[in-house]
Amino acid sequence: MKALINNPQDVVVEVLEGFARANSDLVSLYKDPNWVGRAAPRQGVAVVSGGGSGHEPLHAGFVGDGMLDAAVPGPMFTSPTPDAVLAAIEGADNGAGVVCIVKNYTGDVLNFEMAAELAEASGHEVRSVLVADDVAVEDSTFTAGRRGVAGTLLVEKVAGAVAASGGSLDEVEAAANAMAESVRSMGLALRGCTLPHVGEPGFELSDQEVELGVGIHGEPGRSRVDMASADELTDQLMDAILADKPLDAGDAVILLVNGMGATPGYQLDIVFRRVAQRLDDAGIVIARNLVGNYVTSLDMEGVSITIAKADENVLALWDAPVHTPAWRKGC
Amino acid sequence: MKALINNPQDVVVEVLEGFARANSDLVSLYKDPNWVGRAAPRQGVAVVSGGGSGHEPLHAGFVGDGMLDAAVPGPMFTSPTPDAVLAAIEGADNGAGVVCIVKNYTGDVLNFEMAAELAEASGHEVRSVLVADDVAVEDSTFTAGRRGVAGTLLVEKVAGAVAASGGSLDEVEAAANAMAESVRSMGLALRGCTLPHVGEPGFELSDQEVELGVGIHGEPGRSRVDMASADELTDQLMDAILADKPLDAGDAVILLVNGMGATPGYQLDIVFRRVAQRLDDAGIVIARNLVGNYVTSLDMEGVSITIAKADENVLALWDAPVHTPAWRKGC
Amino acid sequence: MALNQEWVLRWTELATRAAQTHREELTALDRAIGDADHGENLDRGFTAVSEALSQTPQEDPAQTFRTIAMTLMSKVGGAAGPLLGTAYLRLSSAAKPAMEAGDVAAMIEAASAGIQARGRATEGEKTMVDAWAPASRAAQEAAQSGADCVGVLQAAASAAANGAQNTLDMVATKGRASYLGERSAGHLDPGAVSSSYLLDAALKAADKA
Amino acid sequence: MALNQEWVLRWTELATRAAQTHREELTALDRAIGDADHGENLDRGFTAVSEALSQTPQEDPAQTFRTIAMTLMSKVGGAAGPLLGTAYLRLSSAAKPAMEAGDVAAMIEAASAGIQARGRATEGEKTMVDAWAPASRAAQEAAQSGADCVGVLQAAASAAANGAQNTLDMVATKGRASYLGERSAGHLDPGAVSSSYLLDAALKAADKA
Ligand SMILES: Nc1ncnc2c1ncn2[C@@H]1O[C@H](COP(=O)(O)OP(=O)(O)O)[C@@H](O)[C@H]1O
Ligand SMILES: Nc1ncnc2c1ncn2[C@@H]1O[C@H](COP(=O)(O)OP(=O)(O)O)[C@@H](O)[C@H]1O
Ligand SMILES: [Mg+2]
Ligand SMILES: [Mg+2]
Ligand SMILES: [Mg+2]
Ligand SMILES: [Mg+2]
Repeated sequence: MKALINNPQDVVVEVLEGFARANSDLVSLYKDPNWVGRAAPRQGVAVVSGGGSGHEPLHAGFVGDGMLDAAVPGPMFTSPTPDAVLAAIEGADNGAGVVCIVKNYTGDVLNFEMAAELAEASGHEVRSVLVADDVAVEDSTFTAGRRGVAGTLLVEKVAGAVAASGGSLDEVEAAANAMAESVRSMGLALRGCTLPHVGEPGFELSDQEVELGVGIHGEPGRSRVDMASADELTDQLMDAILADKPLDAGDAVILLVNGMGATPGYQLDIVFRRVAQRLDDAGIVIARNLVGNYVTSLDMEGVSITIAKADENVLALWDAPVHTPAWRKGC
Repeated sequence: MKALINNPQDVVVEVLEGFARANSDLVSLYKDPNWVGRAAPRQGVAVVSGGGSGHEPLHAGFVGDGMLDAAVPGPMFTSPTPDAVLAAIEGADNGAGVVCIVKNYTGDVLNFEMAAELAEASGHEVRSVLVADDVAVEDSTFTAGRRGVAGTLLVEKVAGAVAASGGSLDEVEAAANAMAESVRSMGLALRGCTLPHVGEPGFELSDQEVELGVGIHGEPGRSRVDMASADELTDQLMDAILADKPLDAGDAVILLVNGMGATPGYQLDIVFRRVAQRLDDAGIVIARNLVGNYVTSLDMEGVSITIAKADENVLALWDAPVHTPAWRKGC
Repeated sequence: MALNQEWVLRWTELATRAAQTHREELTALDRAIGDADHGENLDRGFTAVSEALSQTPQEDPAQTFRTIAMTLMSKVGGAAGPLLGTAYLRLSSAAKPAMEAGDVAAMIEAASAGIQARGRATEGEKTMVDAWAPASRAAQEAAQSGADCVGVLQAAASAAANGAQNTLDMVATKGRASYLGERSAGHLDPGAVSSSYLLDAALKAADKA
Repeated sequence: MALNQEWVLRWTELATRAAQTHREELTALDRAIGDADHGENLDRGFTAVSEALSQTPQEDPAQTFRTIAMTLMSKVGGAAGPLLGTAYLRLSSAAKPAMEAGDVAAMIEAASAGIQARGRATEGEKTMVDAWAPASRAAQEAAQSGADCVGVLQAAASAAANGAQNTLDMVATKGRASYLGERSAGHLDPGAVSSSYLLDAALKAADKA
């Protein structure tokens, strides 16, 4: 593995130090346990998220006005422990309660749940919203359920927007839940990712292979398919997403074309072009879109597509100002 | 070469189509010859830039309020021809004149110069500003001079800010020239980049090698050095930059830690951390910074560091609102 | 003979030693159907528990179990951290300064129920519940049929070991292994195996008492 | 005998053919010290020139050279496009419907000066200037010593060919090759070589006239 790192064991802390320094106008880093809060605290319902590290800029990159009040970065690809989540909840809560946005992995779910119980025991009101948008995984009683992937960004955005507008705990929770219900994602990898302390990629792909339905932790995907053109690969993702959540002509959507960490922007534009063609053909309206490396898997090369149906209310939440290290608009 | 592309010959046009579609609120794409203008034209001095494609989001990603009025993307790594530059100049000029920002490569210089002459012949007032910030190349009478690399972003920002504030042609040109004078950059690659229509990387590096002082076209660099820790590699870049343009304790700088296209954000944060340590040690103040993949070389893995001394005036230009596909703040 | 604080400390010591001894084995089990960290997680957790206990003198079993719970939760991470943390929190609530056979059975029952509530898993889903649930039932039966503390723990430990073995052919429907579907069959569940070692440590600690 | 529009068209035809014939050779030269596209650039440019000339009938030499200039500028790209485009723009300005020996020498001089002005290169920097500048001098001398048009072109073409050969040992200080420093020595400059082919085409076109 070739990467701009120092001691592999120090990656998480050094990334946080660099990140916090570069964005000291927006965020403050707390250590032992690690969490990231806003440089300037605010009133109202707090939105907290977190999970294993390695998905940068998610989550800490979205701490700031209009989005998260705190993020809890765990070890690489490993859920943060309840004490860290608890510290973030306690730090972010200013009396109006906290909504935790949790990606659906057993470790994340359990650690956030424990933290919530501990927080409640000391007087914090905590709600949890699960994100499980990955259509690559069967949603059935035979699994721990779908994984939470890039759709998390959309859930964090709407929750943060409602909180920023002075929404109540119920309202923030409801908006986040509604987005979590409607959003769907699927991704693929051209190259697997390498955990710094492991040094070998989670899976190896030949030049002729693509991992379809890949997870954001270098988990193998739904199937291994032949390398094909950007348009053909994009079609495979779109087919799966649209089959899972049929959309009607005239529906408006928010679209995220997301790189997996080492995907050059020019390739994302090519994928976006094809997604737009597909949605145009189906009469589906791209009301808003975002193209970039937002929810990543270290140095994975690949792309995921996230689509959420959006009415006027949701679009207004999407358009609300946001000022965070990784995403800024309207201010 | 494994990439999300279709026919290699179509990459430039498909990237532009996807990009323009995703950012149709901000930019308009013109074809034959290709150039990108603002969706909503404006009054005042126009700022135009361009060069070979493959450096996305540079330049088209910076078309919008507070920055460029037009960008001219040539073929991959190949200067656009004068007719394309001329079309952009004619499209962007609204009577107040045009400042062209040109990276110092013979092809870019000559083609922009011809375009400027043609434009002047038909009544446009055109000024050209050369960017030559790459300290890896000797600046002497024995070469075509230093290359223009990531410092271009800073020149485009200040030029755009002066133009947006109603500055005259002289003022825009002067601000751009002042930044071009002061900015310095140097980069390195862990992995070379691959032109889609070539299919093989411009140079091959073993796991133990780093190309130091690399250009943004996959040109080999100043020297090939041993792979080392992020801190050590960062030090090599910092040493070269600070040797070329000594800074004094107390000086304020704008700092760009730039990924080469396929560099995961987490690694840029680690590099930023070390740059900050070095500048702290020297008593140099990081007044503003930017960390991300901004001036890229297709799928190159690596990083460049750009530093420009900045007084209050320059910081005010840096802080001025910008609203472009790849960079937005203050609005 | 009732069990007391001494037993709790000895149990913890033996559990720490077991986590160390079986570290590679548990990680290997997790490599097959998980993410290859269960042995490391447990070892890290119990090493931290030992330190915590040696640093702050513990008043009674309730406080001790609570300290263990908090330490495991903050050091183990992943799925196992909150699950075992919950189990120890429940042990803490159910513990008394002097614990009779019935108390011990009630404690195991509380721990098992805590794990099931936390993980929303039931028996047969190839998780640590498949060790704890039979252990809890066996402990209850033993206590009801008049066994002493050691007898209750004996019943629990051997039921847990059996339960862990029974996970071999199960198809996982909870936790990380569930993503493998049918391919998870043919492997022991690491959490069930480690749980049986925990209960075995409880027995050995009482045996010596 | 004066040269006229017919000569211009024949020159262009022969130049197009030369670009095609020497395509691989020029690209190979550019591979050694540049970016391996000079042959392709020229061939693409002159193919487009042929098309442009065949689509719109050209009135006179001045218009023809101007069309060639605009086409080369928009199709060749890189460094060579603007340089040759400028050369042809200067040819256009200097051209007359009927060109005597002195006119031809003046045209070559104008083209050479245009290239030097555009590229800010002087002789000895291992560029196409090293073909054009000696060609221009030789053409002037020939004209002054009373040579006819063919004689002037003869002098220019052979001086250009010599000049191109002389780039072999030069160290480049302009253009892409300058980044190589000393390593650029030992290779011919592709632009100087292609320029000598261009002037050779001018001669052959006049020879046939
Ligand atoms: N929902 C659940 N309920 C009960 N036990 C579970 C559940 N999910 C996972 N486990 C247990 O956790 C064990 C894995 O622990 P560990 O490897 O430490 O955590 P992780 O899976 O997060 O890496 C599994 O072997 C299983 O026994
Ligand atoms: N500044 C200059 N002045 C004159 N000729 C130049 C200059 N720079 C480059 N050239 C010529 O251009 C040739 C390269 O042309 P070409 O390969 O088509 O363009 P590029 O270098 O942009 O790929 C060189 O061989 C040299 O003769
Ligand atoms: Mg595990
Ligand atoms: Mg784990
Ligand atoms: Mg070339
Ligand atoms: Mg070229």
